[in-house]
Amino acid sequence: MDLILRTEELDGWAVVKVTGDVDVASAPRLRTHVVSVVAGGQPNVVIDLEGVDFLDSTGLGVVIGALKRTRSQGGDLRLVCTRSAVQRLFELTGLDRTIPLHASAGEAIAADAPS
Amino acid sequence: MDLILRTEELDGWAVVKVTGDVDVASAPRLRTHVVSVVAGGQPNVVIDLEGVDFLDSTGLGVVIGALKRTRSQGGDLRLVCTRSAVQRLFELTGLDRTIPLHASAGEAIAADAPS
Amino acid sequence: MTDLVDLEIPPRSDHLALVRLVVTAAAAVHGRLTDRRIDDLRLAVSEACANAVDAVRAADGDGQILVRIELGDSELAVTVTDRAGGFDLAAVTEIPGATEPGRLHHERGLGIPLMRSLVDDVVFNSTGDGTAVRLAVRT
Amino acid sequence: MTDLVDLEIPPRSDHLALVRLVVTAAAAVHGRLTDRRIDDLRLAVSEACANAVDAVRAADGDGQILVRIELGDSELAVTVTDRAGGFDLAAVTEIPGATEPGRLHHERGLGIPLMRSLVDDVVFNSTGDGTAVRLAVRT
Ligand SMILES: Nc1ncnc2c1ncn2[C@@H]1O[C@H](COP(=O)(O)OP(=O)(O)O)[C@@H](O)[C@H]1O
Ligand SMILES: Nc1ncnc2c1ncn2[C@@H]1O[C@H](COP(=O)(O)OP(=O)(O)O)[C@@H](O)[C@H]1O
Repeated sequence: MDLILRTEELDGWAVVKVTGDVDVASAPRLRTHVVSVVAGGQPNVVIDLEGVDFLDSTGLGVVIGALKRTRSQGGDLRLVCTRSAVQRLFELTGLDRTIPLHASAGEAIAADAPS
Repeated sequence: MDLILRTEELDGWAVVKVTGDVDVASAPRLRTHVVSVVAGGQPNVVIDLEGVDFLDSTGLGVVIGALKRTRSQGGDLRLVCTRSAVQRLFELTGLDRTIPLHASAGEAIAADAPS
Repeated sequence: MTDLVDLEIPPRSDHLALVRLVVTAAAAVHGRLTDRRIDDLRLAVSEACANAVDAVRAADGDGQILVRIELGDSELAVTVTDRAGGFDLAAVTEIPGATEPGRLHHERGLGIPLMRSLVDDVVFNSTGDGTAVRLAVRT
Repeated sequence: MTDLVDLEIPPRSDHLALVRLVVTAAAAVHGRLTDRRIDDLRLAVSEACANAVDAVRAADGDGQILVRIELGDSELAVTVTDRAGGFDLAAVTEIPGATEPGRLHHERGLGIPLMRSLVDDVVFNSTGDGTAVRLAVRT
């Protein structure tokens, strides 16, 4: 259940593929990872949560932090998520209206920038 | 983790495919199932344990019982098992020498009858 | 009759995955909730345990955290108990609702509101000794 | 320091799968055993719990069964405790060895010999009150 993080480049975006449970124990690693991607000069980030079966409020906090960080650098954050247990958390908190969930990294990148 | 039992006919043998944990809670269902197959006039039985990740001593007892039952009806019992957690139990108890483990139902059926 | 499953873990966040497994497995034995309700309960319990771990560590305690699962006919309830000295629930600031723009400023403080939206009943019982949170899902 | 994970279950065999999950998950947290050693411990613990469930039910008891997991530096140990009145280990007939032809007559009585071959140390502590079996695997 260890968190596995793998980052790929796609059409000028960094796609961070997350596998495992994102909880209070593991979320700091995701935060550090995204921070270093943005600090490395890449403010356009997709977080791909397809390999995530569980995400808690700490994980949600990391996603909110990543959104603020990418936007403050002139970039954006997009999410890939079709797993119901994780989707549900975004819906319950209404965060899916601020950060839409996409079915694939390609779809996430192709999406219009939010107004 | 419920036990799923599915029986198919292959070259005149009944192949019982087992999925789930075979433990003291579920083994009685496997026993009943095999008993009814043999009682139904089919003494040649393959138990396919490829879908089994856990088998305890009760499960082993059911296998021993099935061997005695099929042989007493002039038939035989063959096992399919390549999963290490389950193989190990047969090795530790030495039962793999009495009831060899095969890699597939086809191989199990093609094997020579024990002397 | 209500079956009980009790679990006690050290106050460390790397044990939360174990608690989640136990909740899921106990719910499977119970067999009366849909997968979605089980996911919801699992998340609520994980949040409550994360708070308990935080509280024990902040209090410099090393007491275990107790997770009690009640497999009842009419509900599945999980109580998370710590001995971290308790807190004043009324004094905890509620974060802005989902539609409010203030939401984005909050990377923390989501736990308790989440628990309330995930399960049917949330009851906090906090004393000077510690806190018990009971999270119940009706069948 | 040795971390402790305690689990208490009702004396029912449909809870054994949960015990196995907890052993596997705790061993993952511990992180010092190979998958194969974990499988072996999981089986030994399941056998001990099955015996405890049998004993509680035979004694017409309804006491819970306690599973204590010690995550030590040099070993992972699991103790299964019941309050079923105990038994005389010396009086339990050992079944024939694997190579003996008598083996096939035994569909039961495999549990305790199995535990001994699966883990490094097996210690029974049985009193008039009940039985504790401690199963340890060295790291
Ligand atoms: N078991 C507890 N013991 C002590 N304080 C707690 C406990 N649970 C929650 N709290 C307090 O309530 C606050 C809000 O909790 P929560 O809504 O889960 O958000 P977060 O944990 O992200 O701060 C915590 O910051 C903490 O001060
Ligand atoms: N916790 C226990 N309490 C009482 N009796 C026990 C306990 N564990 C084992 N025993 C006794 O030891 C016998 C042998 O156990 P075991 O080798 O596991 O085989 P089996 O459970 O198949 O009989 C049991 O039948 C039971 O009489």
